[in-house]
Amino acid sequence: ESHANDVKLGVILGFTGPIESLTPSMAASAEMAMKEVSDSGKLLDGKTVTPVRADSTCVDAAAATSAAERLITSEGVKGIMGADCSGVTGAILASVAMPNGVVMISPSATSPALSDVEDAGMFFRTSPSDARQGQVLADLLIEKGLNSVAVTYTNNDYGKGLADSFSSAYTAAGGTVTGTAAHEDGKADYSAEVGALASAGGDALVVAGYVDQGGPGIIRASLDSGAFDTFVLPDGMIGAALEDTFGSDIDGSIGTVPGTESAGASKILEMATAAGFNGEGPYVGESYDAAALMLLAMQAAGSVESADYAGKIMGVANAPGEKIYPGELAKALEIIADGGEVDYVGATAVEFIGGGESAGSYKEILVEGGKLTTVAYR
Amino acid sequence: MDFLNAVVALSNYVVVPAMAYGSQLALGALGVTLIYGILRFSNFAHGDTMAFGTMAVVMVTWAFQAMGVSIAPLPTALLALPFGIAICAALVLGTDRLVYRFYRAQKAKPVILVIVSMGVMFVLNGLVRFIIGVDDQRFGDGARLILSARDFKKMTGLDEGLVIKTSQGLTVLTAVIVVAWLYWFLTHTRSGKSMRAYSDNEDLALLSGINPERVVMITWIIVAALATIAGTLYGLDKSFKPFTYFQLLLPIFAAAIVGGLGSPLGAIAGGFVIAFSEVTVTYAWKKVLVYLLPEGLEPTGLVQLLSTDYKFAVSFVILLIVLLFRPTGLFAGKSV
Amino acid sequence: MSGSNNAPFLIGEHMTGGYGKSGPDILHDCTIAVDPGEIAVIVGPNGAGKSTAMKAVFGMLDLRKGMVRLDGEDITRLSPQERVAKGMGFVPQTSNIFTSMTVEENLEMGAFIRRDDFSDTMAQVYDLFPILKDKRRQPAGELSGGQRQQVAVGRALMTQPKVLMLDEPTAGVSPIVMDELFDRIIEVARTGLPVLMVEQNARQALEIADKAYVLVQGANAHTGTGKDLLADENVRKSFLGG
Amino acid sequence: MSKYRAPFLFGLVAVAILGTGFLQSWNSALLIVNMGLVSAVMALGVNLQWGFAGLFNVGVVGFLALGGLATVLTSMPPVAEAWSAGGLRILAGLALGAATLTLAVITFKHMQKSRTRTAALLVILVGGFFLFRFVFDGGVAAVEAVNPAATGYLGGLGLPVLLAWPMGGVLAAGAAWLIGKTALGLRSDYLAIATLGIAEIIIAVMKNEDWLARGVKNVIGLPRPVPYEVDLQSDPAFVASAANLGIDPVTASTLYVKLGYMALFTVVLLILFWMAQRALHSPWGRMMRAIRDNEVAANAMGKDVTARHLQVFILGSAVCGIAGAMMTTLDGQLTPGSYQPLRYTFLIWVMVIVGGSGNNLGSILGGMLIWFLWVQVEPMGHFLLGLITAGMADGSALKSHLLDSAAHMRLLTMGLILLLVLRFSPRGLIPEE
Amino acid sequence: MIRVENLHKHFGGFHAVDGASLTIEPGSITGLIGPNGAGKTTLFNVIAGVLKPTSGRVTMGDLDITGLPPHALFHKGLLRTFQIAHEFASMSCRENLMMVPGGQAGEVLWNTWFGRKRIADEERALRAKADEVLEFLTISHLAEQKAGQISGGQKKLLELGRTMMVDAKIVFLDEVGAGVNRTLLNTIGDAIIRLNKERGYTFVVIEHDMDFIGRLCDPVICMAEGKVLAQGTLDEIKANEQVIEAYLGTGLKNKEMLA
Ligand SMILES: Nc1ncnc2c1ncn2[C@@H]1O[C@H](COP(=O)(O)OP(=O)(O)OP(=O)(O)O)[C@@H](O)[C@H]1O
Ligand SMILES: Nc1ncnc2c1ncn2[C@@H]1O[C@H](COP(=O)(O)OP(=O)(O)OP(=O)(O)O)[C@@H](O)[C@H]1O
Ligand SMILES: CC(C)C[C@H](N)C(=O)O
Ligand SMILES: [Mg+2]
Ligand SMILES: [Mg+2]
Repeated sequence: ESHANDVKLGVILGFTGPIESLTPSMAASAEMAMKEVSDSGKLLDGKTVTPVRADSTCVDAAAATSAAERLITSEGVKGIMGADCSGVTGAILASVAMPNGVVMISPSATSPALSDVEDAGMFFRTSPSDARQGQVLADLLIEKGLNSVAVTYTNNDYGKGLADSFSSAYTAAGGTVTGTAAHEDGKADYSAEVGALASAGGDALVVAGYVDQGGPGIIRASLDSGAFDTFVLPDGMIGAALEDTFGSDIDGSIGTVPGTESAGASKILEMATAAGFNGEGPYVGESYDAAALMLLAMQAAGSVESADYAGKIMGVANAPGEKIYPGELAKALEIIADGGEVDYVGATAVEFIGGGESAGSYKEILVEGGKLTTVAYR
Repeated sequence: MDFLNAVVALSNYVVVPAMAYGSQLALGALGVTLIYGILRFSNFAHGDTMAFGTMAVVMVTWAFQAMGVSIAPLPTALLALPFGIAICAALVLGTDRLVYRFYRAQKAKPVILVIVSMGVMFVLNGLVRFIIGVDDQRFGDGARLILSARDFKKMTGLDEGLVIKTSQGLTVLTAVIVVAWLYWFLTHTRSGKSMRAYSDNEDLALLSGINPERVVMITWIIVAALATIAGTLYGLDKSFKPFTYFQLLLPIFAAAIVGGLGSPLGAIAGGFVIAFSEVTVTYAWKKVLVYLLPEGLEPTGLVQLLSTDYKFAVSFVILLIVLLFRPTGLFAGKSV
Repeated sequence: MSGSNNAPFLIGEHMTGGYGKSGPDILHDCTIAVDPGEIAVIVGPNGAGKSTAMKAVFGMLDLRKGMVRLDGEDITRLSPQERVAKGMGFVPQTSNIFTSMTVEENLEMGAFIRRDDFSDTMAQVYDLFPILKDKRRQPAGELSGGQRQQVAVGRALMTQPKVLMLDEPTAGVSPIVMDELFDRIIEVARTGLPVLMVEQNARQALEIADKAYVLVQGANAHTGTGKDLLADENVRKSFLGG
Repeated sequence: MSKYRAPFLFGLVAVAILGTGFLQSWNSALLIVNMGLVSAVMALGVNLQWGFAGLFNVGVVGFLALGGLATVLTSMPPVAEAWSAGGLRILAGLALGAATLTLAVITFKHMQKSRTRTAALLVILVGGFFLFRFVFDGGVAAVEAVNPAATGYLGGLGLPVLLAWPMGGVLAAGAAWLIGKTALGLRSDYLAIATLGIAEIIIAVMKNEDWLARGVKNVIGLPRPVPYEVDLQSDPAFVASAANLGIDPVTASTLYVKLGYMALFTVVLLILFWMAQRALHSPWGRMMRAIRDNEVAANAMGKDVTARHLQVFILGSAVCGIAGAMMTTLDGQLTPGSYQPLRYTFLIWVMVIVGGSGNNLGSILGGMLIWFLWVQVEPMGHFLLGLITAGMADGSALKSHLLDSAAHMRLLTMGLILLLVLRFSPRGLIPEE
Repeated sequence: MIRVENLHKHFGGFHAVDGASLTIEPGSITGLIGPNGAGKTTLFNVIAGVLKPTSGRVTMGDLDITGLPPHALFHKGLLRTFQIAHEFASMSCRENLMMVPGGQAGEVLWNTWFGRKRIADEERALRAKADEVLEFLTISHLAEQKAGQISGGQKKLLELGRTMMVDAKIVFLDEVGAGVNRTLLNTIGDAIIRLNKERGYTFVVIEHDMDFIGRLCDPVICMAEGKVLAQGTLDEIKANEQVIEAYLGTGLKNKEMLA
């Protein structure tokens, strides 16, 4: 039948709910990879790839699993690019993906707990565990001579996990965490948190939150009351929205975001701009990579079935082989078809370690003249 | 000097923000309380009505800004406010026509209306996001600060700064004016009294020659105005984001209830109770104590009664305690 | 009868109807009327349909048959509030006050459609029911049963209606107040205002009635002057308590 | 109301679910049924409180969360290290806290109202608070330091997970008793906001007390009452019988597991329904309705309104607790961050009201139907938008804007459906007789 | 039977009951009259436990019942009706009656699941009893009607009917007559007398209809401004100047206008 030549991939992200403003670009990015492969006509016997979106809501495990269930069992998707938030990702993995033996590559679920979750070899993520980011961030601060900071984190597994790993790495490196306060996303007012943090004091404020959520609220309130004027911004906080909102008010703030020097990063930006969406948002590159990896693995396995290609993902992601950047998927497909090997670098310099997660290189970001500028890589 | 510093620090981190937040809640609670008082149901769509009204204001503001109209140092949004109110009023009146009127005629129980308002909430929710999207929108312009930390320090020579934002000043001022007006309107004007009469006993209001549809219409228009004003001021102070307006619903209801449902004065009192309890109970006293205590005795910890994780919980505990002693709120509200 | 020019001032004619869209008929071809200067009293057993008939005349019930005319004009289709505007005043039997509003506000609401100065009417009401004056700043819901009843009647008087309809105005009021009330009703009626009322205090009521109806099961059972019915042994025994 | 109405409506839901089975997949259909059954249990609980007794409980999510907590506390293996690190200290701390409160209450009751009493209370409470924090905080720090990425909590009792269901009920009932004792004197909307607040407090505790159930770090991989699909797939006997039926082993295993859950849930639902039904159509139910109609009069007629309210509040909450435990078992994980009032409290209320409050069948119908819609409005929204935009020129700004916003059609569609249903049967689909 | 000693009930600064003392003899039918707002209903409410007294004591026999909640008093045999009818609006009239008797086995949850037989028997008896009462009140045809949808007078009858569902010791009737047809009221009066004679119920009756009071009550207590103004037989009371001035009045002034 006509569908025989079509592969469906699920795109499960929180299109509604607390990260609804991040997800459109992430989805667009993943779909861009799929389109690239379809257009190339080189996947297996010229198969086309169709994305099927579903809403993870980011927080509602039940709705997310239902959506995933529908995608797998009724739409017949061959793999899932998603989910986004660690909580729903774990849920979908345990109750849908694993039982049905479908591969899931999350672009953004970064909770350390997912590192050693039982996954029957079906779960991967193109983002590094926050255990790593905490370390990187701590080192960076000590290097910069910021020896005491206050920490606020978004009260979920991501924020808490990151804050924990950062705090222990930072204290171990000789820094002092003056105070820690969680903030709930989407709340109406953060005066209480800022008041407590201001009282704690410190050279800077670490904001382990989301750029489209409570994070800016905290920064705004800190600036307004004069509590802090330097901020430390992990991945969730890096986004164009930050420039729009604060401009040079937060000059001198520093941050980290998964990323590499590689040409990949700028490449995806270009492609995104051409396609008309924001390529700078968090996890946009990771989303592209997640989709691309799945498709390349299919090519390598010569099959679109998860059971067959799951084992190939590590292979295409890591060396040896020819380095593949965004926009070069056609080339990669060809190499694989010809029996060659590829080392997918992609937008985020994917390198899988241990349980199928990204090793993690980070860009060091500095806010200068109201712009987020990359000053180094680590 | 140290004492003054302590006072300033406390004002800056507790009093000023709590005043502003309290007024924001109060303005929202006024709308909720009015609907409860007159139309006798808890309107879950109020948060999204606020979002809708604010959205209208944002768009008109943009138009003004594009045309170069401004009233600096005040934010242009104030100029756009009347238009936003008109658009919002049109929306709520339309909703009433299409949705609520039917249940009024049926004399449906309040809980049905509550659920219906949830339906309206979902629809508005979608509508707002369809039109303006889900992202943060900034639309404030004009002078941002009435008093900046630097100026304050220069003026007083203190180490601690005190910041007062234009939006905060505006909010507090507006809240006071609006509640005074509303109180006067309800207790002293014919329309106001007819609204209270209608809310008390619909049939008898009819027998007194009160036109119920008119009462309902006036109520909705006032509610639209309140919602738009509250939403706009909140948006000016923080930012406009549809999701947050939904989240605002909970503290707004808490404020309305602590104050006593149906009572405008209560709404104000409730707003401040909630805001102050959120901010004070979890406040870390370290900074203040460092100023107050002699050297050597300064605390090492944060001196915090409870961590901010529990700020919302704390405000609810206070709410509970208030209700236990005054079962219908501070200002003796009604219960349906 | 209909259309003739000596037709009564207010008449509910051949009224048939019940509650809701599909409820059973409560009224069966029931007619009640009242003329200027007249007091018309409706009596009958509990559940006979007296209140229903009043409500029907006031438009709070959809009639399935029959019509209501005021001063020759067909008002069957008017809403209650339009009837108020036409000068009809009504005190229902139950929930007849605004409990959360003060006594004075209750009275003001009675004068809602009036645009003139109503302070002297209010003074008259306070004269009639002195207790209300003491309690005028108190929410009416905190009053005693009889006091509430006085507020209810006071509210209707404030309207200065062209026709006054009272559903058991004296239920629960003390003898002294009841006498005052009846006095007042007589006075009012003698100024030319038609008064239509339901009473269970039937003997006193019939004594002052110019016209009286006995309703039984939603239909007119007896009609006559108050004196006639009082004299009717049968009526007395079955409906007036002997 | 015709007596065919209920069967007809249930038929309609059945058709919708069968339709899902045929058009989408049986797995989807069964998943909907399973969560629908759990939702029905929740709705039954709320109906018990609201429909029977007029108690406006908007703290449903708190009781569901407690049920979820019970699942962890019952079924997860205990973390021995954590216990030895500070388990006893935490327990001691909690005991101290409880003792402080008890002492305070006793003092309050047994001393005359006076300055001394106030002073004594203050001393007890403040002193107790600091003592409690000292003992407790130390224990917590020790426990949470134990391998925080994987455990960092005390773990559970390691009992079979099915026991967690009644445990969830008990835990919720206990909380309900405490809450009821303090808050049940409140009227309607005041009770509502009180319960709402208490639910927030319960969730806040679950989110922030990591020693209890890992807080926002979630507990995943909860034991299951049914076999794991992967095990079934590698069980030759199962694969063989699947082959006999002509189904591939993966599908067979997923269906098998879901059917297992369905059977368990159905049994629970039927038992609870039977109990609720019997209770409703009995003098007890009559008494409750009387109380709902007019508390003052019921009280004067010898009914102890407070006690009955407490009773039904506890029962309804327990049912919600059971449902919460069932749901967590089905999810296989506890994620405190996901307990949002919109999703759990208000959606359940929608179920009860749309189904027809005061009617148990209505609650079940509402639970199944609204859950079905909640899941299916998403594709419906896409479909609707597809229709709307079909006529527009490709690439038009409006069209792409609309298509981008497709996800928001979900809430919008849900709202529209809700409004339509309530428009055509304003007292719910199966109104109270 | 009931002794009220120096009872006060204040609302803010207003003394609704202001030091009332009275005794209700067992087996009597005591009438309680007084102008509107005299504090009669408030007194009832305090005795019946709906309101807490500001000060003072209420005893029933040897028992101090001050401040006991209404449901406890019900089980001690003290019943009351409400001046403003308090029906259970969404329940049928029959159910309104059947719910009254206390200690029904069917009110225990356990029995609703595992004691169906007992409940069924009990219900049959209750139903028969309720139908008997409805019959007596001439509202049998309303048995299935929702109590919210009956006429004002019928609601008053239902109020009274509830007190007839159990064996009470003492019944407080707050203006059962207001709004009730006089012919029917006579029948009710007869019933009260019969219950009093045959079953020994004690009654306290608030009523503004002097005929009714006269037919039933001895003694009669007149309250005014929260205090007991006078006590005695109706004739004594009627002759009391103060009572006439405060309560009874001297009849219609406008009689002449009737002509
Ligand atoms: N909740 C309240 N708050 C303030 N005043 C009250 C309240 N309840 C009653 N009162 C006042 O107490 C007085 C006594 O009222 P009560 O109802 O006892 O009178 P009553 O003797 O029963 O009169 P009636 O014959 O009219 O029924 C009244 O003046 C009334 O206004
Ligand atoms: N809201 C209602 N819905 C349905 N039926 C009603 C409603 N109100 C009254 N009825 C029925 O209509 C009939 C007439 O009631 P109505 O109130 O007119 O009686 P009434 O003559 O005023 O009696 P009473 O003297 O007791 O006030 C009664 O049988 C009653 O059951
Ligand atoms: C989309 C993201 C910011 C999600 C986040 N990293 C998480 O694990 O929850
Ligand atoms: Mg009547
Ligand atoms: Mg009274």
